[in-house]
Amino acid sequence: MNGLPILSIITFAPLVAALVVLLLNNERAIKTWSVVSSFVIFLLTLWLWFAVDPKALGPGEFAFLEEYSWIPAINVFYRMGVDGLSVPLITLTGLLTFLSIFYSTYVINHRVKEYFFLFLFLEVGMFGVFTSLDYFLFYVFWEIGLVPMYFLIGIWGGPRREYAAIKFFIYTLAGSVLMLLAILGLYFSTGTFDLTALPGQELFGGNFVLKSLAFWGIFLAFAIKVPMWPFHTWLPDAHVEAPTAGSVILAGILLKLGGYGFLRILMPIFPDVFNAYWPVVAVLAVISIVYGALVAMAQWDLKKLIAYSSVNHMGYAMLGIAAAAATLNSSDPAVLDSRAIAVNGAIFQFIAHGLITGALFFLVGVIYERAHTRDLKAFGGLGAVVPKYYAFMAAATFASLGLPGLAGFVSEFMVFRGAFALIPYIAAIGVLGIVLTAAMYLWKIIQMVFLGPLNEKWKDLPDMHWWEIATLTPLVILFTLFGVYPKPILDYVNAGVVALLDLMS
Amino acid sequence: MTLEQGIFILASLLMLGSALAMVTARSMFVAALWMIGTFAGVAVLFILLNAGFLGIVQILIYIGAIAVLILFAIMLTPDVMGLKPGPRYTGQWPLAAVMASTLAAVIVLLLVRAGNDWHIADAAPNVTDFAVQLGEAFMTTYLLPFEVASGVLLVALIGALVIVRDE
Amino acid sequence: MQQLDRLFILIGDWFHSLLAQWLPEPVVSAIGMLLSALIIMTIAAVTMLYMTYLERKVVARIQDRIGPNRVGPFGLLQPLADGIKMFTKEMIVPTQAHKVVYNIAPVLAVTPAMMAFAVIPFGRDMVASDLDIGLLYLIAVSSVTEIAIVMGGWASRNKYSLLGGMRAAAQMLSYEIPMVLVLLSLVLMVGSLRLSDFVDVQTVPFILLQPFAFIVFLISAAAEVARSPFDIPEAESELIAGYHTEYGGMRFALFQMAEFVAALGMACIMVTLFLGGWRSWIIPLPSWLWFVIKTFILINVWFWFRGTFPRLRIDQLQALAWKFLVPASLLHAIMTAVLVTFFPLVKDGQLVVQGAEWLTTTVVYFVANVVLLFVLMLLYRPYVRRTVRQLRVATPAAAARQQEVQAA
Amino acid sequence: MQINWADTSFLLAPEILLTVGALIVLVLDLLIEDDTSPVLPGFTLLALVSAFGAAAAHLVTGVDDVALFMFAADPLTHFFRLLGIGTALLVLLVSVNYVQARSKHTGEFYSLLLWVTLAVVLVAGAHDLILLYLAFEFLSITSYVLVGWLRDDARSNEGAMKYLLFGAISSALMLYGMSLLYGATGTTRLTEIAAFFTIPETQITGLYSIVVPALVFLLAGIGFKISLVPFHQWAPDAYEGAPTPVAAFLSVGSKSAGFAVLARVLLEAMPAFQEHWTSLLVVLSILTMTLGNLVALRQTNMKRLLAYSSIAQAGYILMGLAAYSAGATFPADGLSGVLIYLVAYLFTNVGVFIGAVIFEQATGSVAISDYAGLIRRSPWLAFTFVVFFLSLAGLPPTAGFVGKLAVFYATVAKGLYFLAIIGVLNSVVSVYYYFNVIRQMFFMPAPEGAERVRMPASMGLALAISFVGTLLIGFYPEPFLNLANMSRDFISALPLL
Amino acid sequence: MSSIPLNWYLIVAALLFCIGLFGALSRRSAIGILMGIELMLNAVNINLVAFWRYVEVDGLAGQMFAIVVITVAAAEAAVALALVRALYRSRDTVTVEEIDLLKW
Repeated sequence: MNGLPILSIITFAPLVAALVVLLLNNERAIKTWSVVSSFVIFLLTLWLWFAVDPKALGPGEFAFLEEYSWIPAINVFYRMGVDGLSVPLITLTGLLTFLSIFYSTYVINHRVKEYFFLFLFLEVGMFGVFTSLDYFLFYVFWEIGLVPMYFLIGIWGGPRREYAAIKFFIYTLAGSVLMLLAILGLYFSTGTFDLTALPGQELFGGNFVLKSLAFWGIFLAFAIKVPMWPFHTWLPDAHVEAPTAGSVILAGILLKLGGYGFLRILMPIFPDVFNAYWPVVAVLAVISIVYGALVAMAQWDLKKLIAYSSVNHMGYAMLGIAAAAATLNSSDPAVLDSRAIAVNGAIFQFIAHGLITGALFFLVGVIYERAHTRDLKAFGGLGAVVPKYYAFMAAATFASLGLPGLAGFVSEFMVFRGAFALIPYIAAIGVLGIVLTAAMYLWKIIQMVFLGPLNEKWKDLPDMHWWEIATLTPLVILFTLFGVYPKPILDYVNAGVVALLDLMS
Repeated sequence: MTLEQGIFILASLLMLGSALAMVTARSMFVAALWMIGTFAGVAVLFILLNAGFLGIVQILIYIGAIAVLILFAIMLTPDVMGLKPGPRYTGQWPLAAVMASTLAAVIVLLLVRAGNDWHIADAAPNVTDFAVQLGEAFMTTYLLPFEVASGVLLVALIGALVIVRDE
Repeated sequence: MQQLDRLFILIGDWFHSLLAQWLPEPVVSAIGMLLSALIIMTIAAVTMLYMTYLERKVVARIQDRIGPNRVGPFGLLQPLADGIKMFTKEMIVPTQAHKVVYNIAPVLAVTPAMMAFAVIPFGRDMVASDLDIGLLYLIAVSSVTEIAIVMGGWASRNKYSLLGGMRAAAQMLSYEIPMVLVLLSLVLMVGSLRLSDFVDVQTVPFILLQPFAFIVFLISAAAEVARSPFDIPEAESELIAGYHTEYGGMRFALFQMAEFVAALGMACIMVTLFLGGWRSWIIPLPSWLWFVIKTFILINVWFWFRGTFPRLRIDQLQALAWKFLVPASLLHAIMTAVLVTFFPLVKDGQLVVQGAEWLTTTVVYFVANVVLLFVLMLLYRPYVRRTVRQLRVATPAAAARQQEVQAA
Repeated sequence: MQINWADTSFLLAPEILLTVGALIVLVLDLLIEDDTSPVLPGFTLLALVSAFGAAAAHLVTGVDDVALFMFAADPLTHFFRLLGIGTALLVLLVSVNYVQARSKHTGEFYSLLLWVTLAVVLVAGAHDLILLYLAFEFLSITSYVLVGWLRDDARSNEGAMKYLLFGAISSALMLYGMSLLYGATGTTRLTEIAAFFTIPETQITGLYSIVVPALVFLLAGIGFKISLVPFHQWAPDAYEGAPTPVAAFLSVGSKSAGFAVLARVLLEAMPAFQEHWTSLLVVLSILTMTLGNLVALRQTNMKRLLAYSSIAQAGYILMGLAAYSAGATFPADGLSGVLIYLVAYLFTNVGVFIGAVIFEQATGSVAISDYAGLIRRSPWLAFTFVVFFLSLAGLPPTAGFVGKLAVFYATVAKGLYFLAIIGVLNSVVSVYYYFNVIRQMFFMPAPEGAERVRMPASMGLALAISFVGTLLIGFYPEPFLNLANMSRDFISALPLL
Repeated sequence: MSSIPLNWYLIVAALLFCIGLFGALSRRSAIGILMGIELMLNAVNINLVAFWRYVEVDGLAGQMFAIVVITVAAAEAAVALALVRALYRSRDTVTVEEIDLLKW
């Protein structure tokens, strides 16, 4: 609580930028300003990455803690802080938002002012969720993020955008209101919203039924957001209809909010309940993996395919978390190790998936801008026409299917490494998913789009523009880099995970 | 059976009979006349209850004002002569009948069950010079209701005027 | 003198003791009540009959005619002849009429008119039932008549009757309000609703203390009983005969009777409220006789109205009530409230004004009334002028004349 | 009985100011020929502001609680004074242009607005069944007149007629309940009624079977005022027919009055029957919000939509009362949740109605489809609409969220989990139709040649006030929570004056 | 004490109330509904006065309540009939089933 309130600055800088957007009237000025400001914000988050030393933080300790009384009447605090779990996600948010805005400046020419306002506003909600340490504040940011996304899908989305927008909104809200009840229950039993104080508290006087109710309420909110089967049905619609940058953010960050919630809230606050129900979570995660993969395989719409693959990918992360939850009572060092690896894998998966799927959605956007279709059957033989695009797409696809040397592999490997040790049978089924994804990507994307006979219609398709390359290059570099040398990230994350797991035992 | 009881029974029969006739009458005008009969019966009950003042007020306001007003309203509507009265009831009248009779049964049952549990006072109320007592009460304990009642009447007056006045 | 004053009471007591020899007390008092009711009603009916005679005579005098003079000496048996005619006429019921309502209406019209007499003190201690809320009772009872009239008008199934009935009811409703408001000022002075208390207090009759109230009440009362110039509900020239167009014979007679009895009752009320009731003035006659004299004076005032004033139009009539009488009587009530605060007549049920104090009190009240009248006249001057101007323009001849003036 | 007139007039200052104001406006209306003269609304504003000031002063000075002539000048009353007068202020600001354009009787309208405010205040403070009934009917009758104000508009007539018929029937039911309650206890004073039921149960066993139906009857009457299902049928018709500012007042002002009565009757007079009325309220609450929300989904008329929405809102607010528990700490007691919700609801719902008035004034339409492309035609109006709808749906960081939070919290604290879950799910359903309007405004193109929506200054001011209020409560609810905390105390034993 | 038990009054009032309720719920004409409501109010008044006479000993609450009810009934009737008149002028009907511009 000393020095600059750096987290508040990061969180609300996009808001300031957004308000400035409202004041500007020139479209060019708006675009320039948005790019510049989001880049500055990204730099800030990057600085945060280096400024925080997660290893120095003990269990339950946070860096850059800020704490102000907000609503004393109900003991609500404006409390922010970061640790090894949240900083990577914050930086990822900064990066993806910047890239999305950069990309959007070239493709969005309709209702520009509103678009950039909403995009920057959306960033506030995402930062807020990752930085807040008060459940009330967390919830406020959680909900704030919904509204700009609703408009982004609804105004700049595809043909069924209105349906997709409201579906996204209603699904997410339905989950979060139940979480609200659970939050209120927590507050009633403990008298605090403090996420740093709640872990380890005796909830509901030990009443397991009530604890379970609260657990499932919160679980639902996060499971919908992640999304886990069977709460995923909003996702294909939202992803498909959202504008490219929206899909990127949706897949890259918003899904992580749910995963982050599992780690930051469900695990520490409800260790015993989570432990009791871990099979349910694990089974759902596995179903998500397999189901996501299978359904993705059946898609002919490129974007939908990637959307379903997100279900599959997030399933891995959830599997890691479920595996960790399964063994919360254990004190066997080997188990503890595997557990840490599983959770590390899950978080690494968040980051990897954010980068990879972000890239994939950008790539879908690239082709859609040109061909105005995403129908796989309509393409073919494009490899020769658009070689640069082919290269990028191939890289992203391989990363996504978990090719060793790319980020996806690292995370999946770690998750399964952890999970096999902890919950072998369920994990075994999960591995099926990996096989399926490989098949689907190779067969579907690469073969149907780039190989095979050329569809004459596309023979004059222009290759990628420089701004598209500029958008994608950082992502490709990063997921390659992290695939080859994940240590800096893993060290960082691991510190946070160890602290988290220590907190529970 | 005492004289009092006799009067009570007669008045009640008059009242309830008129009420039934009112809700079943075809012509609205005739219904309004039956309503006046009911009002008169109620006035008799008031007088039986030592509330002579209210009995008179009942006649003055209900018969002299409200009933006349209703008669007027009927005469300003299409079926003024009562020659071609359409259907009396809406389609849902059987439902209304069932509801009302059920409610009646329930209330009567409960009243019978309550039986003598009412905290009945032993003495009859002190009723000497009632008008004066009421007047004083209106100026002291009941001052606020009295003032509010005047507000109600004023508002009703303004409202009725605004709504019906031809311009 | 004492004996004479209490004549009827003595008769009553004698009769009571006579019956008490054979019958138990409750029955005797019941018979006594019934009998006094019967007597009052009979007297009222007979008086009403002769009121018609008197009216015709008085109006005839005003119009420089003789009036009824064939049946009996000075035509004194004329009402009797009329009565016999009425009772023997064929009872016609219009085929379209709602029979039951049509038949009940006249009866219902007479009843309340008769009921009013129950609380009027005709002489010292001569009151059938001295209710503590007598005044309220009077107002309540008189308001029932409207319903009978509306019933008669409606049941006849004749549009003139219907209009007549509605007009009558509207008129009565409208004029009830200033009437009650004026009574309010009197009640403020007396502090009671008991009619005998009114008489007790009037050492000086209220007509002197509250002349303005008397005027308003006189006008309202005339309208209330549909006396000319307020007899539009049954105006022959407008509505044939209003709500009793379709009535004949006995039923018509009942309606007529209701009207005259109501007028008589109203006169009695005014005597009680404004003219000191049965109190003697100067000449020490028996109290009941004084009452009768005062009543007939008032009745003649009405006959005099009838003979001299033209009939009002219905909208003028309503305008008079709502735009002048109601505000005026309201102001009057407020004024009285103020006066009563400083010059009370009654305190805690006791008369507090004695002897010479009456002079000052009377003067103060009288002057206040006159002032109020002047204030009202001032206030209404623009309105009256505007109305008069409109009336002038309204007639075609006047409009034409105005055009000529403008052209010139 | 000795009355201290100085104290009395101080304690009743807001009421007296409103009454005097209403009378003066009536007289001024006679003197001023010009219907569009600013004197009348100006004076009305003055009366409201001074009454508001007086009420606020009471809150600050913290006058002693006393019951004056059956009127309780306690913190709860102060709260509803502020609420009622505040609503009237906002409604007045939007009424001026609206009424001048539609009716000749502007003076009477302002006067009636003051009367109806007075009625709300009286209802909230009434501490005796007699005054309660009278004030309640005062409010009703004034509302009937206001709804039917557009005398040449058949819809207005019709709305008022239906309102009146429903209202009269349900108030007769309520009255019957009151008479039974009076008969059972021999008194009409709320606290004395409560005291009566503290005598040993054996002496009054038979009366229990009378009082419970009486309770049901009472709920019918009060439920009508706050448009609880199944006493809600009047609301959509009355709202649609009424002049829109009046609909705003009905949905907030008279609804809060209804809640004040409900709180007083249930908590002050019938605490002994809490288990009975709690279960009744739970059922009513579930029915109300569910039906309100479901029917709202199908509406195409803005005013009807808002009517059903406010029916649903009443269901949420009722949850707070259902969750009432006397000894609980703030805000788990339920009543304070109701109060917070009502403040939030005041700004939000009046705000959204103000938006509708502005739109109607500019375009003459109340169809939702005509809101298409509002973002092009008036970005600020569209933006405020979004905030209001978010608040109605209960999303942070708006007033509605704080209100819902408080109410749901009490429900959870009381252990009514089922009710709480139904409540939150309903608020999700409500998002659908609220966002349907937003969809029209933002996603649909504006019709060809549509002009910008013009906003008269007074309406803009009202809109701004409710907008700021909605966000202020959302961001900084502390003072409002404290206000609610303070106001939930009411008198248990009143000294008679 | 009176020779009439309190319950007699209450039962008569209850019956009157329910008859009124039936009228109010079933009549087609708005005026008919109003008349039903008047009956209900009268029934309540019987209750109030009976309770005043039998239960409340030293006070006037019951009578006061009844007077208030009568006052309110009068005001309500005035407004109602004004509305009936306005409605008849604009729609040529006073039948609730035909008052259907607004969906019920």
